[in-house]
Amino acid sequence: MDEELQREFDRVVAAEQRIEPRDWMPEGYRRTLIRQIAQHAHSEIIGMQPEGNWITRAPSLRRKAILLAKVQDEAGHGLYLYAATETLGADREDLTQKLINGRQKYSSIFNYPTLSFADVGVIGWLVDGAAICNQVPLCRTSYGPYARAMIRVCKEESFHQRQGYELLMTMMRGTEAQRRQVQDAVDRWWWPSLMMFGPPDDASSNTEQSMAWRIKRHTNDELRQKFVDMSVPQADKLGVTLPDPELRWNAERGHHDFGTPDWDEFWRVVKGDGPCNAQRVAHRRKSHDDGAWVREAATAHAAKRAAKESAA
Amino acid sequence: MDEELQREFDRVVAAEQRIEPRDWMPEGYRRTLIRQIAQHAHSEIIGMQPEGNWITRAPSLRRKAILLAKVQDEAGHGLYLYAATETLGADREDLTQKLINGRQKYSSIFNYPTLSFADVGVIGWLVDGAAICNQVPLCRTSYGPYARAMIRVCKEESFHQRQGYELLMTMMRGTEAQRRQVQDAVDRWWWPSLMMFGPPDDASSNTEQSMAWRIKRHTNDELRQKFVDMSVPQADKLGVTLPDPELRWNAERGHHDFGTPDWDEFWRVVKGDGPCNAQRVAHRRKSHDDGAWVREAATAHAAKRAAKESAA
Amino acid sequence: SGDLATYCLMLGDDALVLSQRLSEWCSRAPELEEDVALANIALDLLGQARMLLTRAGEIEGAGRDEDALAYLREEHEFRNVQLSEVDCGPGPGGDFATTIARLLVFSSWRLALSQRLVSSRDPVLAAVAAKAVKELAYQRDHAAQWTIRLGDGTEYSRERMIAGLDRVWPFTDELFTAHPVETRLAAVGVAVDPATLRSEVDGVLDTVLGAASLDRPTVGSLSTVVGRDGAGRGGRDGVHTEAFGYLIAEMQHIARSMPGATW
Amino acid sequence: SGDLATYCLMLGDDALVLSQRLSEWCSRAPELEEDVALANIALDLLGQARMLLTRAGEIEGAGRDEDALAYLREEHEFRNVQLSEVDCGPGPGGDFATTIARLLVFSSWRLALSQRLVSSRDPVLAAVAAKAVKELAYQRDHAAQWTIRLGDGTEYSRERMIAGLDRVWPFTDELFTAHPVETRLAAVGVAVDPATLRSEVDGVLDTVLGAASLDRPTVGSLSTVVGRDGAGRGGRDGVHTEAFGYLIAEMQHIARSMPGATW
Repeated sequence: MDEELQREFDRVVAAEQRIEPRDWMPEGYRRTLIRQIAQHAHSEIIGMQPEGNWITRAPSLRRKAILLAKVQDEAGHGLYLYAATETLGADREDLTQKLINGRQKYSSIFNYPTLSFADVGVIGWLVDGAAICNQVPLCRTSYGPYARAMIRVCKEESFHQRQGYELLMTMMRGTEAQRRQVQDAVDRWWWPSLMMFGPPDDASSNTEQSMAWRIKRHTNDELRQKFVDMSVPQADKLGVTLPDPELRWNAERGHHDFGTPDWDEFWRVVKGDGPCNAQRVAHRRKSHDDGAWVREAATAHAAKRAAKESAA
Repeated sequence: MDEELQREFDRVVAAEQRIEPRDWMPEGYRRTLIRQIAQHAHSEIIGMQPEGNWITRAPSLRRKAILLAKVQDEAGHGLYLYAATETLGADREDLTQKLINGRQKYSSIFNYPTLSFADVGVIGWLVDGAAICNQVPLCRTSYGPYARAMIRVCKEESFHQRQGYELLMTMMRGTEAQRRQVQDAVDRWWWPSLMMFGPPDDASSNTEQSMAWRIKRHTNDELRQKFVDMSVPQADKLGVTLPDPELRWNAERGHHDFGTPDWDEFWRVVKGDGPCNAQRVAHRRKSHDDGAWVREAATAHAAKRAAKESAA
Repeated sequence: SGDLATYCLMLGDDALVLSQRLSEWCSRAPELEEDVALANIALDLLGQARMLLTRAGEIEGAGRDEDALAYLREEHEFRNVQLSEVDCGPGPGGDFATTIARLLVFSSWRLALSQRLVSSRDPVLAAVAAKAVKELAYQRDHAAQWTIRLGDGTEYSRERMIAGLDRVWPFTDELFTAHPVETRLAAVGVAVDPATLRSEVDGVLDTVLGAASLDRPTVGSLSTVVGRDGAGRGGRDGVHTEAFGYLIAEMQHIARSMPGATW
Repeated sequence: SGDLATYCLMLGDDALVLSQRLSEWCSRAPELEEDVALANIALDLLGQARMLLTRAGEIEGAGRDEDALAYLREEHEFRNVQLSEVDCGPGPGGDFATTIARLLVFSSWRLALSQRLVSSRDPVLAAVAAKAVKELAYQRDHAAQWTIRLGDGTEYSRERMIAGLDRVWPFTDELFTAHPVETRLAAVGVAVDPATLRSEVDGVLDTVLGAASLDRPTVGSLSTVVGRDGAGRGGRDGVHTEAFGYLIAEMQHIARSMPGATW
């Protein structure tokens, strides 16, 4: 029986069709997907903090509205990604506990601080840009609810990316102080953005199985190359310098050569010693804990109401 | 026996000599003094808030230092006034509870908000000025520890008053916006300052007994007149208008005539509905409650240390 | 037309300042759904503020746009009611229940006001109001539902809800006190005299409180700060609470630190 | 002399920013005696800051006085170590124990530094340091006494003290990392290479923690933000924590909103 189900599962996946919640799936697939989607959901939620940091200080009302809407979108993305994990039998409260206890990760990029309003633009341009590179292939991933969530997420992310780039364009046309802020933000975010694609392929585990399951569709290094090739002309147009002396066009390969990220730093930050890891998790934990009584009240009220209705 | 003690007490007081903590005193005298000194101590402590509100925003480092030192002095005044109540058998924690439960009052002037940095200057000039009018006579009050505390307090208060007036002078020589701030602050604080002397004599209770005990030495209206006469030329020199159309020199009386404060407002604020009553008491309560574990720890540690020393 | 510009500032500042307060919740709400909802409400209010401030600047004719008005006015030039500026959480001045209590009162009042402003003789005010009515109906409904959930939830949530209502109640009188500008503009059919909204708003609040089994708070309104004419002055005259200066400092800092910048 | 001005800014900003943080406690301390003590420490640090900023401005020779430097620099131009700027309470980032933990580390380090700076070849730095030594000895003693009381007080205070130390510990490495400016000035006898202070300061901290029966925290130091040259950058390079922008906004707001004013 199980073998037959497995064969059917393999066939659907290989045929680029979708697995749906009620379909049989291997336990490893389910577990891996839950972890992957949860990590993505956590990233959206933690990602609200570095950008949310600038909402109350946004220097124009238009930018304030754009930023507020963007951070709201991130909460929305988190919501439907958690909903996708629930179709796999996961529980949102359980996943939240894993996040605030440090047992599940989120994208390590959010462990860096946002130090000026230019960071809002650079996060849109580079961080959302890298996220899109990572996520576009997932719109064709084998698990239906995940694929559909990614379609919506990607659409909104590219909107955010354009807004971020447009902010930087505006700032570059502004004062000298603004241009300095943009360049400084690019200097700080460029390498962490490259790290968003994960360690080099030869140091990356699990890639093969995930590829077979169609829940990962390109290797880390392929995506990283794509991102660099995409970003270089955008940086030129913006008038900023990317902080990599080894960066140059390689006509032979038809790609840009570029330097090696500091993987020691990457691992330090992943393991918890980044500039903001403790702050991000503490913030999330405090919000969750502070809200406990509100959630309890809502549950209690719903129960009362249900009891009244069944009595009536 | 008691009659003899009473006679000796009366003699000392009438002779303008000092009652000291170990001397016999009537229970009413003790109770009244505790209430009066505690109210004064509470006023110093609550008074830290409206001015403390501007320390982190003081617009020059010199003014920040002056303001910080002044607010520190107020904490110091509070400390030695509470100490004076302790010589009468009161307990600081008990008095603090009475303050944060609203069972003891503080000077109602601190129930108004400080709305610009000019308020810091006007509080120095008018509020400290009124306080000094009230307090200078108390340097000769019949209870020794109180009189000695008042001597120190008055000395520091007149220093504060000069600093406040000097800030206003500087601001009046500054920009148009600064002059506007000073005038606006004067408009808001003038009438509440007049109310600091308490209700009109014909509506004031307890005055007679307090006068006899030499713990009050002039009537409310006498002090109020003195304050007005003192402030008018200072306002002229400053270049501000006092917000009282009835204010004018009366050559016959040798004093300024002035309008009647809005006593309805006075009573509303005393009774709790001033702009900041709830805020001031909540702030004090929160600080006291938040610090409870620290005070407990200090007590526990002192006990441990004492136990160790007696064991050694 | 000086009055009309001032009136637009009043209503615009109410929305701007409450939007700013609500956006402090961002990433701090009790659940993700509420993060989305509060951001949504903050966005709607910000949208109203932008239209009204832009309009105020146009009428004034001194070249001030929405940003000049939001970022370069001093504290005493803001005309919002104090209710909109009070710290109701997530800062130390409140919590989620206080935030809901403020939103309930504010949105009930502003909805009633906007419904009447739809027939203002000023076409821009009428148009802004027409758009706002839908948004405010959602806000009021959202606040009402939470008031009921918290009031009739756990014992603790009920306590918090009562404390939250007590905290904001002293600021309600100001909502219904007509400023001379409002009186003059109401007389010519442009503005609404807020005093005329009181019984309608009280009715709405009583209904919600009733559904939540809560009593109407008994705390009195605040005594106002008195100006040189001896009259009480509030937010509509530029007299604010001590907390407001900190809000403005945070909101304006980047804009003020980078003069000449374009965003 | 560019280096000397920068060095004065570094030490001046450390003092200015910690003074600002400590003054947030004003009227919020656990007891009145502590209100007096914290204000006193804040005042001493502010005094040090004023002398150092004034000196930095004089060396720079561009007409900036202490106020221009405190109120009109942007965030990234401040050169203080991040330890001085972190919210250790009374804000949500900490509590009294965290404040004491930070003060213990900061004053132990700055006292050791000042004791060495007394023999600086720059006479102004030497004079400022000589005055500061007495003040810092008091600060260190005050922090040490509270560390012992809280560490060896109640079970709860012990927990808080441990959490407070854990919170500030990641920021300690920066204190002992020489910036190129410090290295160059140390080579000519003007500044102190902070790396050479480590064992002395560690010894002091171990003694205090020992007396409080507390272990030295095991949390690692923070990874720094990397600049365009690939080197880690911290407060000494103008790279701060997210909390710092809010501190600066509050501190500078009035000064920035009233250009041309004199105080």
